[in-house]
Amino acid sequence: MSASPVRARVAKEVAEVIATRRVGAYQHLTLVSPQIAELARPGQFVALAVGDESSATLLRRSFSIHKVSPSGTYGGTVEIVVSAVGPGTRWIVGRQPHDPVDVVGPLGKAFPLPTEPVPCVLVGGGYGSAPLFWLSSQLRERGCHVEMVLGAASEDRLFGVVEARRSCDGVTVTTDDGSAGHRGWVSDVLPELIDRTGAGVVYGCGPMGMLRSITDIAGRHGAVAQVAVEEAMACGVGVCMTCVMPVVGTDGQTRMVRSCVEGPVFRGDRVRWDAFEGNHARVPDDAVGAPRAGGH
Amino acid sequence: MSASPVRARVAKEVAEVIATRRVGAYQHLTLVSPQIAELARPGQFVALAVGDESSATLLRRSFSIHKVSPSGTYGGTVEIVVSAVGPGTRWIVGRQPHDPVDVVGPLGKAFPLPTEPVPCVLVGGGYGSAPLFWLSSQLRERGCHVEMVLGAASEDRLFGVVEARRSCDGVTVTTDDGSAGHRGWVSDVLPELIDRTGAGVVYGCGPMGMLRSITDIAGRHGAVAQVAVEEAMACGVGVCMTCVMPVVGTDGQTRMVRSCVEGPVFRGDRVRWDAFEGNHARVPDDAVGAPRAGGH
Amino acid sequence: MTDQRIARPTDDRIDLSVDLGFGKVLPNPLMTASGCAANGAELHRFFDVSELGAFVTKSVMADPRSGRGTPRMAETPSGMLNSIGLQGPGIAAFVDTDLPWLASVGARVLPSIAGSSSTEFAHVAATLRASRAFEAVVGVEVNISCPNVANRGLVFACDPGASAKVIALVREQLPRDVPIFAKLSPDVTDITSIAAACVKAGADGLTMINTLLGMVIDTDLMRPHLGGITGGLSGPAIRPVAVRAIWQVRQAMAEGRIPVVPIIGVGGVRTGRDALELVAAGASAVQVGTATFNDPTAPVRVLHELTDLLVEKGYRRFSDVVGAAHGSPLPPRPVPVDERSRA
Amino acid sequence: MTDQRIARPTDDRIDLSVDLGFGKVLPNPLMTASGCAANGAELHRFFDVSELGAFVTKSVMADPRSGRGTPRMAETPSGMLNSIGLQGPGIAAFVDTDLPWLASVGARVLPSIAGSSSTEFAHVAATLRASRAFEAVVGVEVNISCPNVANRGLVFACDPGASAKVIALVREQLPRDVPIFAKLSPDVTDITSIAAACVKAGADGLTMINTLLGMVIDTDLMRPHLGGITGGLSGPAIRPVAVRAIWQVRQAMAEGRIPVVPIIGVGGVRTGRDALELVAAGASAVQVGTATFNDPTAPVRVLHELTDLLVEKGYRRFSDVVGAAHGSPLPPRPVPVDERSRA
Ligand SMILES: Cc1cc2nc3c(=O)[nH]c(=O)nc-3n(C[C@H](O)[C@H](O)[C@H](O)COP(=O)(O)OP(=O)(O)OC[C@H]3O[C@@H](n4cnc5c(N)ncnc54)[C@H](O)[C@@H]3O)c2cc1C
Ligand SMILES: Cc1cc2nc3c(=O)[nH]c(=O)nc-3n(C[C@H](O)[C@H](O)[C@H](O)COP(=O)(O)OP(=O)(O)OC[C@H]3O[C@@H](n4cnc5c(N)ncnc54)[C@H](O)[C@@H]3O)c2cc1C
Ligand SMILES: Cc1cc2nc3c(=O)[nH]c(=O)nc-3n(C[C@H](O)[C@H](O)[C@H](O)COP(=O)(O)O)c2cc1C
Ligand SMILES: Cc1cc2nc3c(=O)[nH]c(=O)nc-3n(C[C@H](O)[C@H](O)[C@H](O)COP(=O)(O)O)c2cc1C
Ligand code: FES
Ligand code: FES
Repeated sequence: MSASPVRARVAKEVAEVIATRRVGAYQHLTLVSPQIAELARPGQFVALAVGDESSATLLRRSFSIHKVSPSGTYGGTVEIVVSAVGPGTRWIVGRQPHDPVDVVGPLGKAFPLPTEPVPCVLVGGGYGSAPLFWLSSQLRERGCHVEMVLGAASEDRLFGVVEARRSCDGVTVTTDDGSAGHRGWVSDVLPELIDRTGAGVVYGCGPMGMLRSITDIAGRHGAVAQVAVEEAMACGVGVCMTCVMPVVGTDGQTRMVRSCVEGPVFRGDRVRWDAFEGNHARVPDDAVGAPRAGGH
Repeated sequence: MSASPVRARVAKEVAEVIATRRVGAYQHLTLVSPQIAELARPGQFVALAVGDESSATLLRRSFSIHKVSPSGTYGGTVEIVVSAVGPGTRWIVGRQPHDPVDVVGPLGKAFPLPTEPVPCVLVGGGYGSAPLFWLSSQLRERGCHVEMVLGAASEDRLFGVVEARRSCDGVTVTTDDGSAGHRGWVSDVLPELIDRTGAGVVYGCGPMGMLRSITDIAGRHGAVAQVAVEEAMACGVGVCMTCVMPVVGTDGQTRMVRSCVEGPVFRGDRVRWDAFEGNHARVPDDAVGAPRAGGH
Repeated sequence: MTDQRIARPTDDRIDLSVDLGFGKVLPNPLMTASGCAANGAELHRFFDVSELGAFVTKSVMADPRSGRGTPRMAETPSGMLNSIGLQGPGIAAFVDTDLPWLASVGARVLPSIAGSSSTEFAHVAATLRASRAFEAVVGVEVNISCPNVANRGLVFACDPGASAKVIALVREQLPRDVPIFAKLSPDVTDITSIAAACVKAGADGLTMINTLLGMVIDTDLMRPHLGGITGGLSGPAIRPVAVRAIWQVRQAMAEGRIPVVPIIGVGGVRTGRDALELVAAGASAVQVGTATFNDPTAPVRVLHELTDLLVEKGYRRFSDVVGAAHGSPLPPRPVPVDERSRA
Repeated sequence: MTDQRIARPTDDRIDLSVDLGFGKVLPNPLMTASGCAANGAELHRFFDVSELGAFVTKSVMADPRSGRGTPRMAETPSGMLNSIGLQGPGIAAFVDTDLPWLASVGARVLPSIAGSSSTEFAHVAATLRASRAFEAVVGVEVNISCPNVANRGLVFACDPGASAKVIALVREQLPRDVPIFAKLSPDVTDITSIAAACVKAGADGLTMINTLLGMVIDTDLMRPHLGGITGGLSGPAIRPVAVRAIWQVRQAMAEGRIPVVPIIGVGGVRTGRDALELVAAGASAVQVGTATFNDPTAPVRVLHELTDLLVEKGYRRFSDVVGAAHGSPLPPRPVPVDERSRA
């Protein structure tokens, strides 16, 4: 948490919803948010306030940026894909065109792009694919061969299959129930894909269990995993210390780092997956400042 | 608070807003609320919930019933007139046609109607006139001569001048700033009006200060005052004891009575106006169960 | 003594019955909260009050009381402040009118009693016992969160000694088979020590929590908003404090620091899910207070929501859920892992 | 010593300056709340942190600390629960990196220090004093709402003796002209006795309140939601408790039971009106905590809203408003009576 005075620029703006449409199990919203659209890069996220001043729901909700259009008819727009799972996301999917939404962003670190044109595999679980199409375009601009794997529990929870075909060199779909593509998990198809494409980097976004297995597989098949995590966040801007995860630093030491400012993208092999259990993460005993027996 | 098993029927229903329009400084809403429309009488009120389940605003807001139409095209409707003064009323005036609103009513005691056709004066301060037009019709049906006084700070805060002309035998308007009618207060014109019409009853609805002076004037001019009060209410249905006022009972004893179930209409001369100061009301020393020195 | 009011559970998907001790079995765990439901007639217009496990009445004292001046309430974020000052008809009128009415509609009653001295508590309890409708009483809640005149107005529940004295005196006045519940205040440094003192003095159960002491300033008038200056904070805002208090006391029972007695949970319950939080923390029954002001049907609605939720989770007996978050008993079947959960 | 950081008030409609004692004058009463603003750099992206009266840093202990496992937070009605566990870099890194950075942008700093023993507090204070950027420090907040390892983990602020010992030791380590503020917990039976103990031990002021102990149960998993089981409740939900605590302590000062020292108010402030409530109850300065998570500009926004509100009410000096709800000084001019108020 030591202060680093130079930080990426960030904006807070009241955005107007200009489009909202159902896509399978999700809602795809387009927000007029020129400053954020100007600054964002793939892998970053936005945090939306829920309700008005008299809302009992104080904390912002975070969403990966699906796409930005820095200059549209209405000014720059930011798009997000939302799965309604609780009161906050239900409120957000209920917004209508012209409704205002208070947005802060772009937040967090973007996916690092390779300096050389190496083959890449992008893996998205459920709405986790949302930021990957934009990433794919940037990778292909740099000459990378890009293949994508989209996985979900069922067909309605896949996002962007058509867009994937447009923006990638190859697309593989998996569903748990076989309602679309291969029946099974992304981890079933990933090893062959890395080997076939000779991928140097595997980018992943989705549930933690999936990111862990992507990391394992990438490591075993000679690729680097870059994963975008999802940890419960109270502020999204680095001031509350709720969103921490045990991550190994360049000095080899494990620290509880803030996934909102030092993530959400981490190198998979830096994350201490051994500390996770269900939705809890322990502080590993060897972490810097970990509680000692008899101490705190 | 002793239990009286027989009580008027009351309903809780999710009403649809079918019309909402600006009237001067107020918003006039029409709600489809068939059960309440069926049961209500003039002087009763409804209590509206504010926001959805995740609203921080837990308590209902109370509004006099302006009008009911027990069977319309949409089913029975209830109309209210709302002055936006704080978060709850701002939310209510922001409702659009087809929005749902959770309503409980009819609540409280109605204006008692005279058994003989005596002349009556109805006095409304600001939106306090809302329930009086309906009352006027019922009084005239019973053969009473009805005159109305409408008073407000300024013209935009008068409600129902046109409707008054239609539903009464005579109308007098006063405004503090002279922007409409007589410059001054309703109390300036009331004495003459009682004397001229020979009114037996003065009905009042408006701010407490006005109700007090109506009571004084009616008493001095030989009329009975029936006033509808406005006390902050947490429940509106008689269970919380927040809405109490010192009122003299038929046994001559003062008690802190619930204005939501034993009011909002009280005989003016029963209210212990001497106990009020600003928005506070003391418990008079002679009230039943009043704190004793050294006691509670 | 067979008591008609001790009804059997009616939902055939799950056994909702709650045993308060001494053969007092309630058909379900839902109750009104004292002071948030008056004495029954008002809510009976919205639902049949005998549907509830028990009806908790407004705390009653020896004599009629006017309560405090107004304003008596202020709305606060997700809650409210009240300073009613225990307005009520006095115990004589209560046993004459309110209790017989509740008995007549078939309600199981948990009268709440209060006093400004321990002898006043004892007098109220004795009058209650002598009442003709006493058979409707399934237990007595002793509201010790009120000021003790003998001790500079310090609330009884803030002092273990004063609390124990009240409980012991009330216990003496009531038949052995009528359980008494000490209602605790959260405004203490260590609620387990107050709980322990009450149980040791004869409380057969505990009700937690009463309101938190709070205050609102009217910034237009620049003075305290309430006539009584301070007031009690209630509503969803305080639910985390209620859950914590219940958890701590239940934990102390598990560790043998307090004898095991049933806990009635209260504080911020608005939905079935909220009620489940209190139950999982250790409450054997749940009261709905402030939420009733938002929705006069809240106590029965919460009952139905809680029932549906438990059935959905696969529970067959309500008693299996009590204290489940302490690790024992474990939930009967694994919870489906959705997209959001990790690993 | 003339300190560049002690800026003059800038709003020419009203004198907002706040005197913390010993010549430490702040240009305005708004501050961040410890642990809700990290150490400055993150919020400096949204506004200039030197605009605030003072910047309160995350409580720092002697050594680096990892804090607790996750989940560390739960949203609650109009509030949240946190169990961070005082994660931080340790005082050496703080004085090396964070404090100099705050000094470099011109912030007036109120570092918050913590310890698991009174000697740890003293060590942290001594290291702070020795730091090269110490001139940026306008006072030190002593977070005694943390567990005392020597006393079975009981929070220092729950015990007058333990609180006094920490304060006395910290006071010794710091120059006389640097005021120290004891940050109190509301989870006590009588906050005035803790306040009195702190002031008598050398506290030059008090910060009230820290979070309330609370808990949330995850009803999907049927276990405590937080990794740390219990957590601290904060946000608008607790504002009435903060107002009450400030009122009580200020009242005790008026009655001579506690020497008069400035109070820094904190708890549930989201708007300028909220801040005014705390000020009218007796706070000389106001911190904005959880509201910052909703709006990263909240501390300055609240400053502007409060300023406008006071100007609108006709005040010329902020200091006239402090404690105004106690009746003295009276508001400078009558408030317009609107339609809603009763004659
Ligand atoms: C960096 C990041 C990117 C995300 N991108 C997307 C996206 O593109 N599309 C999408 O649908 N969702 C995304 N999420 C998850 C989304 O933020 C949560 O589903 C949402 O916050 C849940 O709010 P709720 O009120 O509906 O649910 P509740 O469960 O009621 O929320 C309660 C509290 O827990 C927090 N919370 C609950 N679940 C999560 C979660 N999975 N992650 C973080 N906080 C959580 C909420 O913020 C809130 O504070 C992302 C989360 C993060 C951290
Ligand atoms: C029987 C009755 C009839 C009423 N009829 C009307 C009407 O026809 N039209 C109309 O515009 N208003 C009417 N009012 C007043 C209306 O209820 C309040 O203006 C409204 O509750 C204010 O809510 P708010 O959130 O906007 O304001 P806030 O001031 O923020 O409200 C805060 C709290 O105080 C209570 N409160 C504040 N002012 C009043 C008040 N004057 N009376 C009662 N409670 C108050 C609110 O219910 C809420 O709990 C009536 C009130 C009562 C009791
Ligand atoms: C208006 C009001 C009056 C209350 N009166 C009493 C009372 O007489 N006796 C009592 O033990 N508790 C009383 N309480 C406290 C409630 O019974 C309950 O303990 C508290 O409000 C917390 O629950 P809730 O959040 O569900 O309201 C009262 C609460 C309110 C809001
Ligand atoms: C996430 C979080 C972390 C906190 N960390 C600290 C801390 O390190 N030291 C401290 O004294 N208070 C800490 N607090 C308490 C706040 O400073 C403040 O006293 C409390 O949250 C009430 O204010 P609020 O309602 O404005 O948040 C923390 C609060 C939160 C929400
Ligand atoms: S969410 Fe607050 S520090 Fe990351
Ligand atoms: S408003 Fe609750 S009793 Fe009248």
